[in-house]
Amino acid sequence: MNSSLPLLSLLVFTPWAGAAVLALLCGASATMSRVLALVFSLSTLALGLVVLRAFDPARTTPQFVEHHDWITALNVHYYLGLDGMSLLLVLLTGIVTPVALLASWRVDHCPRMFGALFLLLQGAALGVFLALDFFHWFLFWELSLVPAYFLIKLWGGPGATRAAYQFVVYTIGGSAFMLLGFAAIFAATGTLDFTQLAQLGADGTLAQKLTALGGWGPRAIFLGVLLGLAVKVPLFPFHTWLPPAYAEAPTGASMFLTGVMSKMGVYGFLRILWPLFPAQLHAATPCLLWLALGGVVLGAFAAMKQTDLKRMVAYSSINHLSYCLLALFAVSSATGRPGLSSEAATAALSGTLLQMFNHGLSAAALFFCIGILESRAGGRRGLDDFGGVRTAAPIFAGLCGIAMFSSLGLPGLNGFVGEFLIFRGVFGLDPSAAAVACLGLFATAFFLLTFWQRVFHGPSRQGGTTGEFRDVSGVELAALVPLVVLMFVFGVLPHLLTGLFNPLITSWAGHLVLP
Amino acid sequence: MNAALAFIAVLTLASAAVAMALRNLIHSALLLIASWFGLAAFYLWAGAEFVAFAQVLVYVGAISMVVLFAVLLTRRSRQDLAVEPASLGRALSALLVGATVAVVLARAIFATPLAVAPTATPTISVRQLGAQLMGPHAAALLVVGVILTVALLGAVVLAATDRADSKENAP
Amino acid sequence: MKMTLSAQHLWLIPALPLLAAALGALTPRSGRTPAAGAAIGAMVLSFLLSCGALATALAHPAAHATANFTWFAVGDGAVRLGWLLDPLTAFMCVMVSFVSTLIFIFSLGYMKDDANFKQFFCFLSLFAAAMLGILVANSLLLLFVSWELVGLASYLLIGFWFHKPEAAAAAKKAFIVTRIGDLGFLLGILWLYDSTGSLLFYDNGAGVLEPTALGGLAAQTTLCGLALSTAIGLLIFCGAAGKSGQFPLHVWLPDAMEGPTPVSALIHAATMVAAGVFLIARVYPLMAADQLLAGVPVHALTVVAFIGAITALLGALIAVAQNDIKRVLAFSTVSQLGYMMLALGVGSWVAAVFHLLTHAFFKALLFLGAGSVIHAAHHEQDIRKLGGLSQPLRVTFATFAIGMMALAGVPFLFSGFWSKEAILHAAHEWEVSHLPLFAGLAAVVLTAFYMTRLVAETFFGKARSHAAEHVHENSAVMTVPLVLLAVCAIALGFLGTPAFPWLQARLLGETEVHGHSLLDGSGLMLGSIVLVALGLGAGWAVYWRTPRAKDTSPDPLASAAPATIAFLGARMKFDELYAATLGRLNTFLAAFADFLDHWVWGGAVNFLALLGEFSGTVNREADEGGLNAGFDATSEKLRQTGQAYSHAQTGGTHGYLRTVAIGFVVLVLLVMLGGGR
Amino acid sequence: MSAIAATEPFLERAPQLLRDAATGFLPEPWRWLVNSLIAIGVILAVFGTLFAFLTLAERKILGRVQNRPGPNRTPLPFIKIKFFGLAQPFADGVKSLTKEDIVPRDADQVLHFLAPVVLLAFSIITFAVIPFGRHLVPVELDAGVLYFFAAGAATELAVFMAGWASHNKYSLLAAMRALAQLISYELPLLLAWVPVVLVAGSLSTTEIVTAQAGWKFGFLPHWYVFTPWGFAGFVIFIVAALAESNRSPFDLPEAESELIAGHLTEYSGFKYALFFMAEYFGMIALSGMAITLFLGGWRAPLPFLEWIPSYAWFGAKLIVLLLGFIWIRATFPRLRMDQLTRFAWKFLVPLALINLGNAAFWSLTSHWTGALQLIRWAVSLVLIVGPFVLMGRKLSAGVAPRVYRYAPS
Amino acid sequence: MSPLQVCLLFSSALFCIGLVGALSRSNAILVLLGIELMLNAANLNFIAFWRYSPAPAVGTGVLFVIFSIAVAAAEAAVGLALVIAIYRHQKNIRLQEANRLKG
Repeated sequence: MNSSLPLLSLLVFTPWAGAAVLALLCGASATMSRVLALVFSLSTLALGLVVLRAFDPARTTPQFVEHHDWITALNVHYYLGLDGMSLLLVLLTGIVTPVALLASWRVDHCPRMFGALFLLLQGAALGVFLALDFFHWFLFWELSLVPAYFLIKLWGGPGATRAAYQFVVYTIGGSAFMLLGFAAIFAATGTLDFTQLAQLGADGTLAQKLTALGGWGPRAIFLGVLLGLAVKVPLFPFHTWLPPAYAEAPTGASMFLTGVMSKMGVYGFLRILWPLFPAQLHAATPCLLWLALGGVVLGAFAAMKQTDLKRMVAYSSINHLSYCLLALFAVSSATGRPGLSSEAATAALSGTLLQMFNHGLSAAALFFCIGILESRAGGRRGLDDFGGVRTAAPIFAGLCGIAMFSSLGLPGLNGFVGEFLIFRGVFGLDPSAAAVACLGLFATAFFLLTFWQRVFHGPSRQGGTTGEFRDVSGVELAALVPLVVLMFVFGVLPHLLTGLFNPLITSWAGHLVLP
Repeated sequence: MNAALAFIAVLTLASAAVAMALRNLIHSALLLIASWFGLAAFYLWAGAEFVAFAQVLVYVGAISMVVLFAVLLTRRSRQDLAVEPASLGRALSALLVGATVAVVLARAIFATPLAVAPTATPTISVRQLGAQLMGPHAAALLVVGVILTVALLGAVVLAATDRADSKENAP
Repeated sequence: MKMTLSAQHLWLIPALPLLAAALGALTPRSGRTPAAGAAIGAMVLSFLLSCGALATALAHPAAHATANFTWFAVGDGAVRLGWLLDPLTAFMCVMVSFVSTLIFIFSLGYMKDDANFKQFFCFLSLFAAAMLGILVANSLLLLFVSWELVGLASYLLIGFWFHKPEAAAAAKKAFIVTRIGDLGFLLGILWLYDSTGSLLFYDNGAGVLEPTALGGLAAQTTLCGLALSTAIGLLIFCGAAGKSGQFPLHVWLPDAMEGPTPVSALIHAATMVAAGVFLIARVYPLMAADQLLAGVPVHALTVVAFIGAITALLGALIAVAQNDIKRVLAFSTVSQLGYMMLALGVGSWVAAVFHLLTHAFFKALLFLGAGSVIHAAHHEQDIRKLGGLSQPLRVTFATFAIGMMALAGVPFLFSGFWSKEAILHAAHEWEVSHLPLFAGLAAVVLTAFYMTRLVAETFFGKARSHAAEHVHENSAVMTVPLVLLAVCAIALGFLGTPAFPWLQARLLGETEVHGHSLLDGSGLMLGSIVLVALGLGAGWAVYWRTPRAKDTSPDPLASAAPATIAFLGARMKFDELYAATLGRLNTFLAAFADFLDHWVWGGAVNFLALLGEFSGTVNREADEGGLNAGFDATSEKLRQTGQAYSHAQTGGTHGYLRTVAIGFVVLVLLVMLGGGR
Repeated sequence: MSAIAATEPFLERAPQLLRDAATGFLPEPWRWLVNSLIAIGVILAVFGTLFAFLTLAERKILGRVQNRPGPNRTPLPFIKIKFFGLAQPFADGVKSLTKEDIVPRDADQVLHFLAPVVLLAFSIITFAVIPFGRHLVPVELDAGVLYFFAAGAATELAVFMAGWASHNKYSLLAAMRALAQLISYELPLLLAWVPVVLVAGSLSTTEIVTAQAGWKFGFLPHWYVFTPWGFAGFVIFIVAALAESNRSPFDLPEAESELIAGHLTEYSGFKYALFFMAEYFGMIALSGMAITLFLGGWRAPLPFLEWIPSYAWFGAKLIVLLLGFIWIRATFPRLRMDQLTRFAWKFLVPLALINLGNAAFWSLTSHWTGALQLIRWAVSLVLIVGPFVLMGRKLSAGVAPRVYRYAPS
Repeated sequence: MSPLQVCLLFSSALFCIGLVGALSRSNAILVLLGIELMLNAANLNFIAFWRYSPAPAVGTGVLFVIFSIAVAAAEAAVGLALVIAIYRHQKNIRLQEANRLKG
């Protein structure tokens, strides 16, 4: 690398340093702590852009590698590295976090701790995206839960405590199985290094070594890791923690949860499960494919039934993330099939990555919009609590509309490209799945338009609210406008993103043969 | 040269000893300052110019002030300053311990073959010192800076009164 | 000056209105003049550019000039888009931009009192830009992108008066219903993409509309024995049916009347509904690829023809029983679109495009005329409450009458006659079945009848409401576009008479025009003239001769056959049917998904949690009762020992200091005596 | 002292030539001794005289400022001509010498005696490192600046001794105040000159003066006062110097209206005169240091004025600064104790620290030229003006401009 | 007796004076001052060894003393602040009475 700075460590630990600063500045005023948190959260974007400048998309191996011995007795290394996928998610984190903090500008209850926890969360998420050794990957993975828990519990709505408990217990429960699985892997192979393990997974030695643990070894371990990741994404039907958690969390936390944390699970699928267990995943895909389809279709239909706007968007998140998994499972199921269309596979995988990024933007924006609605209506966010908002707040309505249409996959906005590629890939690999998933597209359009119609159109439904409904303030604009602009940019110029990971995807698609 | 050293040593030791024996606190403190001056003189004699000035600046300029302040702040009347003599037992035991240490030290010094040829007074320029400080000893310098800051804060916290209603800006 | 525009620069045509839309979106609410000016200026420029494109296309009518480029790379492949210039594109562009320009100008007058005037022009520009994008696309993907944007713009415009719940609902309905068609379209695109690896129409032999790909598609057999090209074609037709309001998906079109009238004009004439017909015309080679195959269950075009025929008849029937001036026109559009689809299905895509062009002008004329009436009559749309408007609204009446005659197919002078004749002629020559022809002929009678009814009720008799009594002719901003459109509605027909089928020839890529005598197939023409006369006569007899006296007096037809008319008036209860089936299914699925979440999965999780809690309780009891006792005793001992040792701590500084000094001495002595070196 | 090139103008070399003429015949160690004694003598004589006339100048100027004549009656000895009261200092001197020396009964006799002596001694030894002219440095020390301030630090002790020894509550209070004030202002004083050392790269006074040689654009001298950080440092230095020398508006230890005469209450006669003298010497020494550090030392302000000998320039600058001190005394009201410490800790110290960073930036960017030079100036200015404005606002928060009810505004 | 030994004796004498003072006096300030003296004695040793070291140009002894002086300043500040705190609590600064921390 041309820079000797440990850029990746800086990326991960600058937010934590910020959190420490905020935690120690007992006397800081509310505004100052907000500004400080914002500045520290922006560091990720700044460093991410620095990394982007030096990043070489043509290389498929991790770049900016920091590899140091850590616990030699356990063969644990401090190993950070970044490839196109990680970079994409780092940039996403860099965009979403400051926006989420801006969205939380009105948090009046101890904004200092709020900012500190948020930065802690951000650093943990970045750690997950950059760590290449299971040991600290898992540390980051679990550490991200702690601040999220407190954010939901302390700043959340009336049912926050229960939602936070459910969220944490459920996720930790899943992670426990994953940890067990990795303990077994470590026992079998003696390494926790993702790249080495992926190597072993690709040539089948991993499965052989695991078989030594017993005939059920590979399968049980695979299921354990799968469970940990599936809960986090979440994969249908492990999603029940998600709607209450997203709905009860404060707006900024919801934005981060859906924008970044849900990507951690998909990232885990792509980084860990798929490379390490290609054969097992392939064997499991018939079932998993249906689960993903269930997420796509039932998630969307369940969203239709919700009257709480936040729960509605939460379900739409399930729907959108299930597309990612659908694409991955379709690719895995087609692995080794003769006459496999590598174009379809690359399209599906590219679509997955794009969808992760784009969903981060649009879902965060939607949550923010609903947060604004909620704050204006004094905490109410029912589908029937509003009406005619567009008359009172045209700018807000316009921005929210763009976010909504982006989520709905309107061409010209970012959501379309990813979904199109996913559908294109899945259709090439498994046409019936794509056909069924179309139902999800329809339902998404249906409930989003219903939301829009009930809330923004029609006469004012809530006595007097519309008259007082303020249009977006400066801070809110500052949070929304960047997101909206990015939606347009990445909708029209997707190669800005695909250019980062094209060679990576190509190399992935090149390994689509079973050992 | 050795005469100068002897002069300095006698002066320093005498003022220190008297300072430790006097009953008047203020006099003790002032005599100690004199002995610090003596030390500075010794440093000058040894060629460590910078250290000598630093010694004066820090001990005479700062520490003595703090000491005098402390003395003034911790008395209730003028008579308080004349501290009661040390109890005989403690004084004796102190002298005993001191003498033992002195004997042991002297014994050690004489027992050690320190065959050093008398050389000319060495010099070390401030520039050299600075290079050393910012070069190999930069870390130590930073640590000392931190220590000083922490000590400053700590001293303020310790000495500050707890009174919350102290109004700074009385009209 | 020779104006030409090559394919490379074709993108300018949609880009200009798009720019105007962007500008409009960014100007503040008070910027009415700049927004409208930008929109109209961009549209005029687009029109001029389209004329240039037409000139280029006519110079080489057989060529498909393309300009392809890579949008973005995926893996080692790429998603490619492109622009296409051929006579079809060029004619459509000229038509769309011209009609749009006139509608924009009309809107200046129609919308001048609206608070969201600026927004209206912004949306209009977006609408036109998206439509032009459909026209110039050389890629099914780009077409789809523009297609969806048309959907968005129509959504925004239909719901423009969003404070009215009906408008909001209509907008949503339009979007959802077309979206259903679009899903089929999307699947068709995906299938096509997957099987050919490209979405470009023409790409130097590698495009999907070129023989290599078509041969491959037609040769493969897929579900139910269909040829692959048939399956893909039918899926694409789903999209077209949704946008063009074909039979099962036509329900949104009449509701779209909730938007401002210029929007209706734009949707029904130039932009949205034309897109479907254009799409089928564009992918016609694909649709027709299975024509030569034998032994397949069905040909794609056959489906299109029957759907078109059903729609034509259905629309005409329903239009008879409508009382809202705009609804009548809306159902007439449904019917006319059916005609076009029919034409496509029976193999004469040229006739379809001809009818599309002529229909665009006279339907725009009719809608704008209706708009003029509505605007003059203080937003009264019910024809039963109008009447007697021919005197105060002379210009409107005259132009509206021209439009009506063009739509009804009054012979020789009006463009509608010639294009409809071409369609009927093609249907007559279709070998598969003559049912579409009969449906078309029936629709001819009905069209003439309900249009006569419309004109008679609106313009003749007495004014039947307070609103209709005080009307004044509208300003020139609104009447001049009417006059221009009326001229076109007459003149355009002469481009495609059987005697001189210039337009048809150019569309087919021929430079020579082979006319034939009007007497060829004159029997059919004669028959249709008679049918038109029949319809006009019936209308005259029922509505014109004895004008309606009061707005509440019963309709003559309704009194004759009340059940039928009521059924037709309720649009054959399609909405109710859908609500009872699909809507209910939808609701059920939503409830089912929610139930699963709430009770099945959530219940399972809660059960596990309870289990965990119970075992925790058991564990605690065991710990406290049994295990802790021994530990407590040990800790107590430890504490006592610690207390004993703590007495060494005197708290006196001197003591500590002394200990240190003594320790020091001991250490030094140890070193010295122990011979430490 | 370095060898002097014969090419230099005569006036520049004159002091050395004179001294060499007087002592040239002595053998080496003696010669050094005598030379040193001569230097001491000259310094005492020159600054003693300066002190004398400075007191007069102060009284006259204060008088004029307060619209009264000031001393104007003292005739010159023997000829009885009243010449602006020019002989007043001598009269004062004679008076203080002949006055009875009163020592309070309860006083700490030794300390009471030692205090003025120590004060004066330390005031005088600070002169040792100030370069009065191109070749006029009494002692060239490697760590000259440090020496200066080390010696200056000891004066605080003397003030304390005086206050303590007098056995008088006013004196003791004054001593406490003096200590607090001196400790508070020692810090900004030191921090103010650290940037200079940083940029010049030396603690030696002569080298600092050397580093300020040259002119920009041919007329703007390279004095540190003409840089943003230098100007700020200079101002901080002068303010702190005012406080260090107990001068108005920081003259709390001898605030007449509150503490009689502070630590001088129990002093009279010659000891009082010694105190007085030491204070003025301290002021002169600090001014001399300020000149050396910030005002280019003995350097001429403009190139074509270089023919005027260096010591004359030094003297001129010194007098200007001293008159400035007097002017300040005549102008500003006295601060309150809490304001005094607050000003030091909450304003001067942070500002001086920021200024240190500013100087670091300055020396790091010394290679910037052209347009970058402008940026360097701009950044440096912002770095010091910004904190100044912000902290100043904080300091004066809640203090509205005073409105005089009966005065026309 | 070499000059270095003289210096060392000087330093140990100073150290012992400090020690005796610190041990015998009950006034906390004086105890502190005694400790300062001991510290100074150590400094003195450093300088003495540096003075007679074969390579004085490295200046390790001097540097050490500089650091030591800095630490001494910190120690004095904190120590005296402690003394004042003690005074505030028990109204005198006799060390033998400040023994509340005893076990």
